[in-house]
Amino acid sequence: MPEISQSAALSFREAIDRHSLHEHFADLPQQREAAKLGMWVFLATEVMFFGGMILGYIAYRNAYPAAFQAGSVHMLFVAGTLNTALLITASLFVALAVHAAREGRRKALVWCLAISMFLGVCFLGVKGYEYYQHYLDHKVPTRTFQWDGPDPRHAEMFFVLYFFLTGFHALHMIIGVSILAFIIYFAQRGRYTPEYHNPVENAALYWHFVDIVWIFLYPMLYLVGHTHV
Amino acid sequence: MAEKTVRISTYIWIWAVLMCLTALTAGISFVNLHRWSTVVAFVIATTKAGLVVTFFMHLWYEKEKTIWIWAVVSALWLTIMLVFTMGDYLTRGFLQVPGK
Amino acid sequence: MATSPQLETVESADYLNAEYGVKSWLLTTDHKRIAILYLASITFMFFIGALFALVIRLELLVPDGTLVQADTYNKMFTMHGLVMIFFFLIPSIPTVLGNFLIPLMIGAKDVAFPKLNLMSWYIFIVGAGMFIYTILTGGLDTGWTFYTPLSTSFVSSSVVIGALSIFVVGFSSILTSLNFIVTVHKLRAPGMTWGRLPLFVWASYATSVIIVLGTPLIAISMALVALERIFGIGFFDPLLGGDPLLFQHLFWFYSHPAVYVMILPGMGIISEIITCFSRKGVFGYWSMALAILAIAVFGFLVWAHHMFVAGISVYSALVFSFLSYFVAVPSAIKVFNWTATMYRGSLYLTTPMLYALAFIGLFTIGGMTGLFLASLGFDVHVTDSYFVVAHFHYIMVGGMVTAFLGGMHFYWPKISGRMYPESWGQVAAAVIFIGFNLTFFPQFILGYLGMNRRYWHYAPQFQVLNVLSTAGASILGIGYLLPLGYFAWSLRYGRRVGDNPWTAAGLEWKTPSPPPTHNFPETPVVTWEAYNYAELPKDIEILREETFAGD
Amino acid sequence: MFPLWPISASTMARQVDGLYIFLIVVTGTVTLFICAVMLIFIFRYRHSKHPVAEQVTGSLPLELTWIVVPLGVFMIFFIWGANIYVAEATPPKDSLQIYVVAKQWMWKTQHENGEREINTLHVPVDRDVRLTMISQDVIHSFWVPEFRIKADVLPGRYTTLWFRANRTGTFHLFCSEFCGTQHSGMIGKVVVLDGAKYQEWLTNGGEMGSFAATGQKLFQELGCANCHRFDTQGRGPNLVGVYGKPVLLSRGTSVIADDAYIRQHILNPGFQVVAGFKPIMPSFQGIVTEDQMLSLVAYIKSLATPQQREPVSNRPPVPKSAGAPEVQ
Repeated sequence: MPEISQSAALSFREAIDRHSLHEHFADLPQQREAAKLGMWVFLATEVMFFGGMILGYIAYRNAYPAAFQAGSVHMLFVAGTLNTALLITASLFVALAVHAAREGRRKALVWCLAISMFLGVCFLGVKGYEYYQHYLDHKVPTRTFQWDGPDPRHAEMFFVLYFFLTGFHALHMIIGVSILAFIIYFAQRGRYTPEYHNPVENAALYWHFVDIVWIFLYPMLYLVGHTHV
Repeated sequence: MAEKTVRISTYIWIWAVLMCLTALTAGISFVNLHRWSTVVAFVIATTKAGLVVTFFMHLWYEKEKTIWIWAVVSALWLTIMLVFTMGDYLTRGFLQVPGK
Repeated sequence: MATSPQLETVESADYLNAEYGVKSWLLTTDHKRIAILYLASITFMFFIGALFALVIRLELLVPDGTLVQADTYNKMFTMHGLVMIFFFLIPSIPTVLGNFLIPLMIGAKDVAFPKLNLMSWYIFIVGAGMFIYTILTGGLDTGWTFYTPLSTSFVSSSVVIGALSIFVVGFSSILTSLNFIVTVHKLRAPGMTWGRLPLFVWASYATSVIIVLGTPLIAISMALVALERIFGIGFFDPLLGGDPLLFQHLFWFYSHPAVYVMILPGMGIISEIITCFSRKGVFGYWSMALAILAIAVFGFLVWAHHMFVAGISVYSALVFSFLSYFVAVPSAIKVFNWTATMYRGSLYLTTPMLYALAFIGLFTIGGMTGLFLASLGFDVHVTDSYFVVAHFHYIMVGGMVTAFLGGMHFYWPKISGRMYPESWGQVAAAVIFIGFNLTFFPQFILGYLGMNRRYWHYAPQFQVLNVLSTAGASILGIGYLLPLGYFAWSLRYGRRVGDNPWTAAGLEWKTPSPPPTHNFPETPVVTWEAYNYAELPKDIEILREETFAGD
Repeated sequence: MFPLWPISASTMARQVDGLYIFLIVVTGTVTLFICAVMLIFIFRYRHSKHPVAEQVTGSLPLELTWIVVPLGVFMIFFIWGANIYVAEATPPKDSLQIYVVAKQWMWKTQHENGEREINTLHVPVDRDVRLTMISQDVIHSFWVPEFRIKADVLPGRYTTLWFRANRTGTFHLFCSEFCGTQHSGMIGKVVVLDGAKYQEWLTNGGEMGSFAATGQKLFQELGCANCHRFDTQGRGPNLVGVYGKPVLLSRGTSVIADDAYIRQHILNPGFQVVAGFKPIMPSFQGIVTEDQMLSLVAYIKSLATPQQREPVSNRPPVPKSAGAPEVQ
């Protein structure tokens, strides 16, 4: 950081403090650390939240492997793979956005966030298309569920888990996209500085977490049916 | 600046590796590895998740021990839940008595 | 308003009169005011739960079920359990005393995220509102455990809203805990190292860890129950391909650690009280602190001991029984260390101390019977009997509620700035102790004899013990009304107190009573160890004054 | 006066009582000790008598003592309890087999000779009795306090309970898992008879033919016999000698053909198809009640030890490489 005069530094600090520092924190680094830790603790909660559903998946797949493989055959493999790529790329741009925020490059920040948000919306679009195809295919586990292979009950269980897991994931995506929209709005107005950009960092952590969930969902749901006999 | 700056090229490299691993796991799913299929898919997914956590989420550059602890704890607790519950499911019927 | 002129000189506004009006309370972000909001809410919920308990005990006065219908009775015990556990016990000490005390104890101006703190309260209110709606629209009759497939496919009551209210209130706990964790990590005053934290802070921290890691599982299981009911999908119903034991695993993965959510903060409070009224440092600070963490960790490894007869594998049962004993060891350490803390102390038998002593006794009985239940062969016989009911009431009511009341008495001068009437306090403590034991001790015998829990009517030979239990419950009920009365009375007529009426150690006593909005006039710097009673005056300030005892 | 100790009427009851007494004595002693110590401290160190506290704030040897000693005692609790539990989980070989079906809010019991009872169970004294239980709706739990045994009765899955009554009389049978409105009304009685009276009771009621015979009749009525023939020509596997043996599945794995497998297969034939057969069997979900299911299981079980019929290979010709698991 270049040397700046004492008085300039002070007024700069005050300006930031007025906007960004809550009065019960001693200084900005303390506030930033607190916000970051809070986010990680929240993500631990989220891990357990998805963990409960993943436990359900493991327990039932262990009990009914054939039905799960047969169910997975009906997944749209291309769409799932495309979505994985979309999310990973979105994660990259969010990481680049944090990078830009740390360096105080407002334009790069806004653009990177906008690209990730766009990729996130694309993801949701593809997901919606998949849901629609499953609906047409009578694979939504309600009364209209149809299954002509053996063991329909447990094949339906696969679809129940599919819709639970991807549904909750999509919900997180929707929240993530909305958060990014807010961040973009504030970033454009120059709210974030190299000293204060906790919301960008935390939104990025959340976004990466949602990405990680998908990284596990993808092989669990899309890839188990290819070698089905 | 408080955070250590990561070079942009690092992010791009990680992204490239993640994309390759995605292609790998998708490709390998067409090969019948029998019971190893699940293991391979799980290892690849964990590697990918690990890369995202360490680089995109900056855990690698994190000096704060607390955050490390929380990252490890969440994985550990998930493991506890899965291992102990599946421990029940997988040992059912060992005695050859229904329901024991 | 002011009755004691000598304290009128303190002019600076405290948190209670910093602002006035309903809005200043409903939009406050002051952790102390939020604690008061919680206090009002959970007290309200407590008395709703107590009302259900009253109906249960009256119904069981006679064997053949004459007071209410079976259906009503089932709803009563279900809602008694749900209200007491999710809307009173789990939030009680963390949200009231925890919210009030943690920032004070560590020398912070507030919790880390004050707005989030207020939001947690609103979420709690939404959850509680949903649950009250459930009560008003006919209630629930699934048992508080929501066991599937009964809850998903058979009962006709409003399970969806009820389950979702638990889901919602779970998020309130999570956010509060997240706040505490970050607060303890990041907002400790200079010099307040981990080794100097009061044990209550350790306990609240461990509790928060449990809540953060466990509550998502109750949330997801409740969400799945609700979705299963709405859409008729068979996630847990075996007729539709599901497995009801999976629900039990998910449910108990949270609900067993939740027991430690209920008891750990109580243990923290007891450590504060015992040291103060023994005028001594706590015996074995580090083993006490580590025992708290050990309970939190091991608490997660024992959940299936609720399922020994439920159809889990024998090997799994052996492992869970074995691990259950490991959670008992740190609990034993705590009991022994509290007792040892009194050794060569200088004991004052004030109301909080009476509650603390009662806590040790009752918690010991509750813990010991827990050892019975962890023993597989024994558990098979008494599981789902009144033995279990008695056991967990000894822990939750005898332990947690006693600790909560002890803590409320101990910190009442700090919270309100006024003293409660000591002699009334002692009478109430005695009434509660007697009433409690009379209510729940006979239930141990009933359980082993073969009386089932959740039975609307029962075999006539159990009647005598049930009558004793109901008699005890009436005494207990009166005992709980007394503090409500005299606390309210003392708000207006209690005598004003200084900063540190108990001459207790700890930062929370180094600020005015009631504390100002930002707790400390200036950030304190801690240079002393926890419980430094050696450096404090030997006797207790308030007890030097003649007027206190007779008040 | 009112009772303080339940009657003990099974071999298991004595063991549980022994453990209970041990637990009471050990924990009672410790509890009383703690209370006594507290009272002594209150008396000796109260402020008026002991105005200045001495700061005794720790003793590692002491603390280690109360970590290690309790743990040792706990391990005794654990091992003792585990012993009883394992004994409860392993029914002796030649137990008398009884089937129990629970439903809201009644118990149906069926004996091998075909006798059926509702909310009552007659058993002989001094004989091992094994219950195979299933629920038709929600989770119930079979509890006879005088026997000190209990097991949940699950829908969709068989659970097992065994006991050996050693005292004649009538004992309460409770449903112990909350099962809905009339949970407390789901009670019955277990009547323990001595050998002669039990025989008498059996012969009085056993006119409807044995339980397995009921199953056999059902086997014909449902058309099972059309495919599951007693030779190798059927479209389904021959069921003679199958029970309790490993069955090779089309997936290459094998399972033991026990009660649970048979039930699962009748309800959900596509789940685990036997190697060499097409998944053509229709599901009997909603057609066969749990009672009937148990009789079918009993029938197939009775085929395990063919008396006069020639034992035929139950497996159709499978490729040699598949390597059918051998009976051990």
